[in-house]
Amino acid sequence: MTLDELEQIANEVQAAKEKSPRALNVCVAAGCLSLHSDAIKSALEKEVQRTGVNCRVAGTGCMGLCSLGPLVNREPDGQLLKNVAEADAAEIVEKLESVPPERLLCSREQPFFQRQTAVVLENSGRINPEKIEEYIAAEGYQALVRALTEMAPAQIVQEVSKSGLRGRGGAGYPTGLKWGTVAKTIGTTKYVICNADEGDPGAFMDRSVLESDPHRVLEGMIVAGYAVGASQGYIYVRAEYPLAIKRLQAAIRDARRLGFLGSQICNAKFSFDIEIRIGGGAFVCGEETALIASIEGRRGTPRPRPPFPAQSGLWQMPTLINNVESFANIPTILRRGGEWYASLGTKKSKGTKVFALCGKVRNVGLIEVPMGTPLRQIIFEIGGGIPDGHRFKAVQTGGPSGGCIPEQSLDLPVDYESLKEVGSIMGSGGMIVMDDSACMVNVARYFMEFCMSESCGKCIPCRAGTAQMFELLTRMTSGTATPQDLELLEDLCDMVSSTSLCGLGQSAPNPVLSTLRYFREEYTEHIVDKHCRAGVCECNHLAEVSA
Amino acid sequence: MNPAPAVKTLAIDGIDVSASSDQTILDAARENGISIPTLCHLDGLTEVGACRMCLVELKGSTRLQPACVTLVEEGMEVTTRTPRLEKYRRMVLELLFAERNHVCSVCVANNMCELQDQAKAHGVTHVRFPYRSPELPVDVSHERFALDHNRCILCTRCVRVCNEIEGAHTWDLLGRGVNSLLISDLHQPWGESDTCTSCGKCVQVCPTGALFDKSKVGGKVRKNPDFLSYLNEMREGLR
Amino acid sequence: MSKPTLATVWLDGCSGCHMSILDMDERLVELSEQFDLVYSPLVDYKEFPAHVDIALIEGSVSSDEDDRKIRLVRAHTRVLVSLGDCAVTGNVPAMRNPIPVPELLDSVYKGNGLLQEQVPTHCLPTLLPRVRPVHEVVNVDVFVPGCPPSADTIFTIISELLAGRVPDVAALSRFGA
Amino acid sequence: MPITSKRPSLPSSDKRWRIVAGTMRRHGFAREALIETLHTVQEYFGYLDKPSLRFVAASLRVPLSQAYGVATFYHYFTLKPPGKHTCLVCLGTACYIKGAGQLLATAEASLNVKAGETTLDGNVSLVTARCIGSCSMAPAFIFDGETAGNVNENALRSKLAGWKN
Repeated sequence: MTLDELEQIANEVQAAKEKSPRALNVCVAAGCLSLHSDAIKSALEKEVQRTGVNCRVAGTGCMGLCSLGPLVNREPDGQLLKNVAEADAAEIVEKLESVPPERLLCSREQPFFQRQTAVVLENSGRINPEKIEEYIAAEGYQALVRALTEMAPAQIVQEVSKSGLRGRGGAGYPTGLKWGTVAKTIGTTKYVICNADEGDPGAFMDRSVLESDPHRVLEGMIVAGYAVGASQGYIYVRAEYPLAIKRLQAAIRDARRLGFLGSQICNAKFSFDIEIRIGGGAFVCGEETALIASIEGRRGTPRPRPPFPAQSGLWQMPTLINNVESFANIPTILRRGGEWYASLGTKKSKGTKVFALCGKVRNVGLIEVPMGTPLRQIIFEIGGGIPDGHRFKAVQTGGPSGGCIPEQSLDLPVDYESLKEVGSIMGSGGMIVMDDSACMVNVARYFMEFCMSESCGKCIPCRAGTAQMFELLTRMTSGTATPQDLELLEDLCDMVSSTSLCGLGQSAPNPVLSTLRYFREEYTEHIVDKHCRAGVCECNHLAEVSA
Repeated sequence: MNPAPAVKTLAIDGIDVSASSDQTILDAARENGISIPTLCHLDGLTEVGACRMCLVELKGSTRLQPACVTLVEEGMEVTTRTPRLEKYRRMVLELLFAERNHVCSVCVANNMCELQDQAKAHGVTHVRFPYRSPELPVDVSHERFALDHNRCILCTRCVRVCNEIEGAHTWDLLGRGVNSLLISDLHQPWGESDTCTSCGKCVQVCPTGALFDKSKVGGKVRKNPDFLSYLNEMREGLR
Repeated sequence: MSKPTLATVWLDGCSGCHMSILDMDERLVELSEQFDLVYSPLVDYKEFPAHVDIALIEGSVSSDEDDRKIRLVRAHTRVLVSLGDCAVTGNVPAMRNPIPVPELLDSVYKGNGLLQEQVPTHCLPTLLPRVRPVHEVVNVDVFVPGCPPSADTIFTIISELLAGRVPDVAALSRFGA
Repeated sequence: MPITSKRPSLPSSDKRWRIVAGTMRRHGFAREALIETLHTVQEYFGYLDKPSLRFVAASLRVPLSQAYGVATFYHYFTLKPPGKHTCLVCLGTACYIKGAGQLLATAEASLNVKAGETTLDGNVSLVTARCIGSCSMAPAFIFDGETAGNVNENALRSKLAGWKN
């Protein structure tokens, strides 16, 4: 494959579009699909066939504003239709040339769309994820061909370093540095692993990227393989994401067909292939050494680091592990240059970040904003604020390893450092908004239950410590806790975070610590007054009985 | 051939010691008569770094490191006993006592138990955490040995010795987290195991009364995990 | 000045710790000159006094009666000592904890070929759902593990406490010892 | 012990075993194919039972206890046959704060089972998931493989009632 051949494919796609400029693109990513958008797609297809109008009907990936789904994007005018039902098909097709019905019209002029900057999501909802040609028409695989034909591996690493990209899995380790280490480490075989075991509850960014634009991830991985000298790649996907797996399988097949995977890719002395490994539902496998154990067919228990996977990873070979979003950034970084990417974001956190905005917020969906965007803007402008007359209480980022951020910290620019400062973490990008109907002790208990049942059980602090913390939190929500229990809980938070073997245990106390930091009075109320102000916990019932 | 390991000098608890670069902090400390507490570690088995008893402080690092898997480095300054480390070690022990039913007074390993010894050594006179009191089975189906899950601390010494030394891999763990359980083969009674060779190594390495020899109950017989070092020396001598 | 007062309390335990107290033999005589024994299963006082300096507690908290008693004792005691594994850990009495109380009573009082199979309901303290060590119910000042703690240990503990010092228990005893 | 290269024969003439063997062959009967193979067994048989674990372990030369350990480590695998229908409740954070806990209680009460169990008549299995990534549609359920978003008490009750024999 050469750049000319890529251009030819792109031109063909373009020509076909020009011949039939009208199109209805139905979102068939998980969100809309759960509202049966596939049936809407077939209804539209039938209607087009029946009326004989010249209009393409296609399935695309996520368009972002999931709470107004199912969404349909109309070409060529780019009108967005919301809350589409099967029954709307006739009217939509009938009014293809005119203004769509008012009730279906979803303005793109609202802050939800205006405040976003798409890099990772640039193709999401715009191309058919099952057609490699459409990805190519959107400048896809250009970066790979350029890299293989015009750049030395070291140059690629340099470009990635220049971009300032940091690991999007949550820890924020500089991606260029990681690539450089693996590139320099000597090994007979090297591996590239894409961590698509998106385990944080309340996070669906990676799922959406895989479902909406799978080739972007493959391209990023192949480039990485070339840059670090690896010949085999693995994508470790959750079994809970069947659609993402299906789309990845199709994408890998198509990439092989066009010669982006296989031997002597683009006539370069570089061979690379990618296999999918399906996870088994273990959150701890998001930890890189546990993930490696799982790919090796074993129980997904982490091992002490060092040695880091960059030195000794899969089958003791140098291994590069990045998450989906990190790889998805690579094609654009190479196409537009590391400097361009570094111009987005803040001093220490460059580029953009995809967030899954959900919970008690008006606009639920997938968003991408430059690093440094204030939380307030994300929640109240893009998210449209809190619905049903409730008041904002906290926003949870970073999943079970993160924390709850209160109102007073909302003007915080979102980046790795400032989130850490307020006791949370960037995490993979889940952002769950909570209103005054949420009890923070109950939320802490929820996350502790999660960590307890996801603990692999290898090290004692995490295995037994999370179980004890869960018990203490249960005493609080059920109204049987004493002030000493709070002391014990704080002692355990310190001990478990300082002594656990891997990130799961080390960060398991975070939801407790952050809620204690900002909502301590709620803990006291549960313990002393046996009162839950949100009215969620059992302790209220207990107080009534004894009153 | 690997290149010969280099010699490193470091300080452990203020004492200057030298060690070869392939040695862990634990090796170096023990060679120099500095004791670091351990539970999951056993000379002759691969390290898992799981019990966290051997965590030490390294100058210049905020994160504590397990001495059993951390290799020595030139100029390292290691501290093995600080109030913070001692506090954490006591808590590890408390967590273990609260996790399952360690009723020392009626345990076959009473006074011959590493967990009990550690509790005494670290001044654990009581457990502040609520006892979980799980209901756990006792497997006495093997003709010579028995497994009491109530006393198991999931250190996996038995799993490792069975796999790495005996080569039978009869033992492994079922489930995960606090619900993990030691199992033989397909979670079947030990006596019905297809793979157990009845060698008894697992019993010898078990630090508590979880695995024991039925004929020696109440007989005040100490276990002998040191046979492993002997086996290894023999093996290396043959090489 | 009057002598310090000492009490010993027997909750759910086998009385082995009290036997160990008696095991001090002649030292007990010598020691008893330094305190007044104001409450104990070994003596015949019915009421727990208003002010006790040192109370040694044997046994775990297993019934509503134990619970009531230990709270009373705590309220009137300056230094409360958990004596022995039952008080400190729950020990043997706590081995019933995985079993729900109704099941437990049924297995004891029914199906054993008894002439009159019935779970007693009168005059007996009600079992708590879970047996708990003393410090889970009230604050404990000194913990003395051991099953039972040896006479030597008890002698040292009492002597130290009478001398106004906090004994180094870890050096003396251990769980199960 | 002599190392035998002979692999065990298929447990029965059931064609699904050939598919299972196919997965193992594709991975060269390597030990690391264990999880992939267990996925295939579960996909075609619905669950993992001891004979299938024994067969897979012997074919891949994985110790029995290791195979069992792996099968029980990952929540996705089940060792019990599933019911005719499956009701999966997502307990992700977004679903939880929108009342998934309550809905789970409703499902437990109306099916008279606990999460992770199957009704006595084998009709419905009630399972939970950590997060199915449908947070935008919280609370989300998966009924027999089909994702349902914005589920409320009534929708849940009528769905479960529709499954009654």
